[in-house]
Amino acid sequence: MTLLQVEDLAISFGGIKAVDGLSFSVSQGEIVSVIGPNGAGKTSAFNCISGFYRPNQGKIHFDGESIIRRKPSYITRAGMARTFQNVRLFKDMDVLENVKTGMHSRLRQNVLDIMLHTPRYHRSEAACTQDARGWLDFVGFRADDELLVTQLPYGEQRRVEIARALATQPKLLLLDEPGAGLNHSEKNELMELIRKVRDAGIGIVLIEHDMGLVMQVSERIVVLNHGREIADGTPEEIKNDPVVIAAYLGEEETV
Amino acid sequence: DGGGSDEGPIKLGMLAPFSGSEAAFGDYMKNGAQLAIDEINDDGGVDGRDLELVVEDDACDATASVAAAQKLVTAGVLASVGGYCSGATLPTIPVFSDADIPMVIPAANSNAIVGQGAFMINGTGAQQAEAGIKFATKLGVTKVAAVNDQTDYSKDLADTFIADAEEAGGFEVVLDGAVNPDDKDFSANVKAIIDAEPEFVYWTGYYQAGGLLVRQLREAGYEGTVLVGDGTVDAQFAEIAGDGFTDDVFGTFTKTPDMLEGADDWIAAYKDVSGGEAPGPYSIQSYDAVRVVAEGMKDAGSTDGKAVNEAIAAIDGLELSSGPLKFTEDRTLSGGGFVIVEVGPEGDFVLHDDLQD
Amino acid sequence: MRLTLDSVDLFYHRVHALRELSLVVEDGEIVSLLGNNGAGKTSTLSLISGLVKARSGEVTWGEHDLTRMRPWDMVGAGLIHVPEGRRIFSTMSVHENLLLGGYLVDDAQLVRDRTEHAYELMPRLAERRNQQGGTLSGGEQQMLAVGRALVSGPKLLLLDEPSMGLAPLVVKQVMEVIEAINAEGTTVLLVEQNARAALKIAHRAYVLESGRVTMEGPASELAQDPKVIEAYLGV
Amino acid sequence: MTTDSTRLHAPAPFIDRAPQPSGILAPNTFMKTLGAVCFVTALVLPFISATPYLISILTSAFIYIVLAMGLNVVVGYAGLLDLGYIAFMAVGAYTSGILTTRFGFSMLETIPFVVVACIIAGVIIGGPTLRLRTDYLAIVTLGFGEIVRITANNLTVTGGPTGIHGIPTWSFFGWSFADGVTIGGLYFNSKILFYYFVLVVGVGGAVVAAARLGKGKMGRAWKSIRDDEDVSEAMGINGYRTKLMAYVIGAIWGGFAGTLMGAHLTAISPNSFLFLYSALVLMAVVLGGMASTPGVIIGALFVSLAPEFLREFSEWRFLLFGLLLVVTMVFRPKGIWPENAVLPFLKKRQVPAHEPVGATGPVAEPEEAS
Amino acid sequence: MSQLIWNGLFVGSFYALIALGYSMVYGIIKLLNFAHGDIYMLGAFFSFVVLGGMSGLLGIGSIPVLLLVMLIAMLFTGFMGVFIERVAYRPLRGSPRLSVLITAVGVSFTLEYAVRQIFGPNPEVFPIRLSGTPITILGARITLPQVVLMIVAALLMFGLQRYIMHTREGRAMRAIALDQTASLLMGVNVNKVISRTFFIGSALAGAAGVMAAAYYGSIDFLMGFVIGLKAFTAAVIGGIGNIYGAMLGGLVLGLLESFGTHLFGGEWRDVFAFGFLILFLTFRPTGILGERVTERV
Ligand SMILES: Nc1ncnc2c1ncn2[C@@H]1O[C@H](COP(=O)(O)OP(=O)(O)OP(=O)(O)O)[C@@H](O)[C@H]1O
Ligand SMILES: Nc1ncnc2c1ncn2[C@@H]1O[C@H](COP(=O)(O)OP(=O)(O)OP(=O)(O)O)[C@@H](O)[C@H]1O
Ligand SMILES: CC(C)C[C@H](N)C(=O)O
Ligand SMILES: [Mg+2]
Ligand SMILES: [Mg+2]
Repeated sequence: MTLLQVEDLAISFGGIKAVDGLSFSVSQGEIVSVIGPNGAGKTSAFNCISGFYRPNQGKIHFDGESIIRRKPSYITRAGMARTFQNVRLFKDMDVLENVKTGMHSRLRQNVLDIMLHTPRYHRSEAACTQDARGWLDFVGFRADDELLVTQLPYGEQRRVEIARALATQPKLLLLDEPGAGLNHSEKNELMELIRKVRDAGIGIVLIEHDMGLVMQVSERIVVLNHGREIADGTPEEIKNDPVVIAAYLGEEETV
Repeated sequence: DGGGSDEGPIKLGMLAPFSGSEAAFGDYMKNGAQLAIDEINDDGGVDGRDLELVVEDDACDATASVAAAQKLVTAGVLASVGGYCSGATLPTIPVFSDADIPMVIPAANSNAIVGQGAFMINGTGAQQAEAGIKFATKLGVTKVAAVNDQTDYSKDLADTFIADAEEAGGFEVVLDGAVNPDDKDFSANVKAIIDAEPEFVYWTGYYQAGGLLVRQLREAGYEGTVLVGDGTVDAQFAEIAGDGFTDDVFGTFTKTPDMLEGADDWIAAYKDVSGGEAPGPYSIQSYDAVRVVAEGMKDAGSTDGKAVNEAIAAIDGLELSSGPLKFTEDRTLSGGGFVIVEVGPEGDFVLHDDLQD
Repeated sequence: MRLTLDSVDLFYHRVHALRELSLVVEDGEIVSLLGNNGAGKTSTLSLISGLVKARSGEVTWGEHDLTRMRPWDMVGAGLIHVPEGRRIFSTMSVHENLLLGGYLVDDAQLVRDRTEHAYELMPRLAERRNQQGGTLSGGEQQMLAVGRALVSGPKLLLLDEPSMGLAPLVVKQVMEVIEAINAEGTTVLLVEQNARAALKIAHRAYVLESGRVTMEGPASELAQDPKVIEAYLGV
Repeated sequence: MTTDSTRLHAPAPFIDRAPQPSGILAPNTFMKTLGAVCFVTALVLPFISATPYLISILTSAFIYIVLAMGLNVVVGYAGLLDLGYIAFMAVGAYTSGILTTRFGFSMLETIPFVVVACIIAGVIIGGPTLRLRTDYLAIVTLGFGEIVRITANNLTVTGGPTGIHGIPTWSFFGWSFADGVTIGGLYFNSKILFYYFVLVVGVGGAVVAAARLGKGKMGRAWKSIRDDEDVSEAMGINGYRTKLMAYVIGAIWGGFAGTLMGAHLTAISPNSFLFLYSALVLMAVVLGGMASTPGVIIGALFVSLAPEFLREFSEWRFLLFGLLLVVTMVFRPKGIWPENAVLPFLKKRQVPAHEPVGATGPVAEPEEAS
Repeated sequence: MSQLIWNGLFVGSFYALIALGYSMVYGIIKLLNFAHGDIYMLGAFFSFVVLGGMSGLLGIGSIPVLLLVMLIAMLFTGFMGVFIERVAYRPLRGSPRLSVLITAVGVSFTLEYAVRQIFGPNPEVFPIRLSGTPITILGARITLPQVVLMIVAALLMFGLQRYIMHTREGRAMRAIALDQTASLLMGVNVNKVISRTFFIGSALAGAAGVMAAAYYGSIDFLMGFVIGLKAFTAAVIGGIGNIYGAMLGGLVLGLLESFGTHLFGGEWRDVFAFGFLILFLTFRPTGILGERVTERV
């Protein structure tokens, strides 16, 4: 069934139309990639969908509910999680706490529980730690989870960011260039990870410039240019679409 | 634990501001008190025991003053001769009274202190306001502006002045103004004053702002009389206001030796103690406070707090700068002793009118 | 001028990030640095440009002792580091960002020419000339970071993952730009995850693992090495 | 929210982790023990030396700890720069001061009013302004602090510039501290009783509660906002509500400290709530170490006791205080005891060096969200 | 009415002058330099000492002497600013911002009480007084010194704005404000540029101190505290870090105070001014000219 339905989305900054009439949809258990040249409006579209930008026009339905003009925190609670193009972790927290933050809205503890350390508090903290570790293991994080995130190399930071997004227990996951800064074998692991999440019944939208990854993992690909959709289809169709090749892929770079 | 011993010197405690915005007054008070102590000790002390001054900084701040008062109690003082800022002095009253330590307050004079068991040898706001009203009535002015600096002492004085003026009649209070004492530019206040068209302005704040205010008033064309309260009666006032800006400026003040015969000797003695600095506001009152306490202890024949308190309350006729001492029921001065002073040729305030007629 | 790192050790508190690392970049070369996450590639570049200090070992560039030289003097001498994560001046315009690249260039005309040159190489930047750097898209920012470095007129260019976030077409363009400036005489030390692209233009390459050099050689040879293929290139 | 779609559920961890260290030298146990030792020392102190001076400055210092712990929630945890924090103390002090001296309430009875007044004050100032960022927030809070002080200075209920005096000490159901008490032949006067009261209820309660707030769900939410507000939103955290929460909790702590201060000093006046004091409390937090409980306690003790200990130097003391402050900050830029400080002699977890294996684990069986 | 406006503008230009330096320093290292007001105080006291030493020169006319003294005082406070940055702030680079702020409070205490130890707590009377005969323009009494002071403030503002926005060094300053490491990589000598900024900002404060001393005639060790707070407020209303904003903020604050006193009386003045500010900032959260920083995610 359809999880995300975007219709005629548009946003502009000053004179620039960053997104200009974009429509697409994502179903449960589906991996949809969004590709396009730099500045095509991919991240801006993500920002509109996840509530960080206020679109000028368009409809966004998530899981049957219109989420346009909702705050990001609401949208996250409704079941949409995202990562950021430039890794943005909480720098003063250790790895474990970063992931736990993702579980915020699912934890049942109120201020009194916390101040009085009620059994409910202990229970929920223990479960929270357990789950956070589960996510870290799941994404392939193998360093010490009590390190501050700033002490991690870039690739590990990316993993933590994904774990943190997963910890919000999303129905739909938006990944903004998760493969950037990873080498070939790391990308393979990433691919495996994405598939596993998908297999759990989660919808995934993926922005990515690495065509190897995109072509192998996506069920469907949406291609943007100048904020508009120029193609939508299976990897096979996209690979051979002359418009896409001209605007984005370049002649011999098809993998 | 607390409590003085019967041996060794008799310790007198003094709280005064040495830091913060009122820091200037601490030294004036300390030196005044020290002078009295030196004189008394030279005369053989009190019942053969020397007096010793213990000074603590209260920074004009309630928290600091309570701590400082407790420190004095711990140090075993047998009387307190300090208290400059009413706000900082008020919370120290229970501290001293719990320890049965008599308090003679040389400066702080807000009405809130009245009736709490401490002796006040500075005239109270009510007494000073009365002098101001008398003077204004005498000049025959009809429109008066009262301006305060929003501190407890100043506002208290201005409010009393305004309230009492209503009954005393004679003139109308056309403005109840307030300035921010930390400012340097009072043009907005000056404009408000001039707009109200008074013939007489009563400034109840301190000299630092007072000097600037009076100058700016004059520069803006105000030509009427200015009367200032005792917080502004200080030689520095004329300096800050500048030459030619202090004509027709008067002050309400308790009589001090420098206005009386023989002032020079006292000032010289003071300078010996202070290392050359001239006495300032409340030097003489602090000097007197020590003398009052010493007198009380002599009369009581002991240093026991209760006895000394009673003895001080019973003092009659000890010659202070403000005149012969006699306390009221409330332990305030029976004769406020306020007179009108004016800026003399040297820039310091000299007697103008003792309001005796 | 030849850049040499001789047996350097770098620590972040207790993390031993570089271990007796030695490498050489000859004048006029493009040398590529490959390695996993955390291998120490960024650390190597930061060490060269003086952002972090080695505990032991020597870093020299021609007659310059880089361990003792201050960062601005290095820039003055033509050593430019394009850092990981772009580090665009976010509220300054694209144009001002480029001008800052020419901070130490006293000849205003030269700065103007080089800026124009950067615009020619990356026309997208010209379109965005007055936009705040921080609002550019990821790829646009990457171009700006490279463009900014070019304005300073580098003799030795340290590039940390310049292709990150770039569209395939643009990656190609950037690699061409690198080759072009190399042809004009700039030495390049290139850290890349896109090993395929990097090995294509590099003369020589080093592979770093856990802070150590584990392989080195001409780029074309490494590109044939089965281990490199498996880890960094894919089949 | 519709519920017919799958939510992801957490997989179980499958990697063995190095065990947390145990024993007295384990960081957590050690800190708790240290705290308990300090507390007990403070408890028995009056049996060793009970000069009025010592009792008085320690009581003030403890009240400062309560204040600083409250501000720490706002500044340390949530990262909101508050330059008018002392206003909340004023609200508390005046509320209980007015109710006790004019309406004959006992201190205990004023507490609910103080809490309500502080919540209202927190919401009034926080409500419209919390979307401002750092320095704009700073100026607004500074302004708020001044507004409260000036208003107190100008109203008659608050006693104008003279303020309120004669505030009674604490009493419980007819029995007052002022009566003193004799236990086992030892007489405890009202000041000593008040010292214990502040120590146990004030410091004990306020420190433990505030420290715990820093650790659970709220603490993480605050710290995430401090680090990166946008991303924090993306974690489902409502930034505005969370910040307001910090404000209100800070306000309550401040108000409680104000009530204690009123009873301790017996008199309050607007002069006790100058901007300078907001700066001093902030100093306590930053100097000690933002978001670090032991740090904030040390900072509060430093700020309240240093001027007292420097009394010996009389007129030089503020000069020395200033210099000491600069020197301390220069040598301990993150505070005397920073948030993530690790004492060198404590046991550390032995983490085996890892090779990035990189295989991803199995995801939990998908469950239907309920 | 016109008198009210004039008074407000004049007081405001003093605030503005100090706010300029405040804003510059903030602009580069994001430090609310609480000691900035004390630098102003130092300027006043330093010129007081110099004038005491040069009393013989007073014969040559007070305006030229004053200008000379002002220049010397600007050099002095400029170097003081550099010195303070060097010993107290530089070691804290890269530490939490609030740490530096608290250090600044420490510096402020130190300066205030050092001056108190040297000169005593009483105000000193400044040997030169600027007082001109007022002329009335549009119903407002205006004096020549007032006009001169305002022109000086305006010129400084335009000069600074040009310097910061349109020169290489100015650009470097703004770059440092955004990212010190990246600035280093551009070849900016971060230390030097920061020192220079402190020099300029402190020299400005020193100049303001001398002007205030000569205009009002009395100086004291705490004179910088309140004006420092006012300048901070002005800088923020204007949009902190923005030079025109600082100027505008100063003027607006001056006007607010002038009208506040007129409408509600001196005791409610600051309540009015701050109340207005709070209201204003809730509608324009980045001040009058502060740019809206759109942080991308
Ligand atoms: N806040 C903003 N203000 C001004 N312009 C913006 C803003 N956000 C995005 N833009 C512009 O909108 C366009 C689309 O940007 P966006 O980040 O969506 O691109 P993208 O497709 O994600 O590109 P990339 O692959 O390089 O990340 C860009 O040209 C960018 O400069
Ligand atoms: N500031 C720091 N504090 C502590 N450890 C650090 C710090 N920066 C890097 N490290 C550690 O140093 C090692 C090398 O990191 P470096 O960033 O150089 O790796 P890299 O090869 O650039 O990786 P990536 O491809 O992910 O960018 C890593 O183990 C990392 O955890
Ligand atoms: C004039 C002064 C003696 C008044 C004193 N500051 C007080 O508060 O009472
Ligand atoms: Mg993008
Ligand atoms: Mg790296």
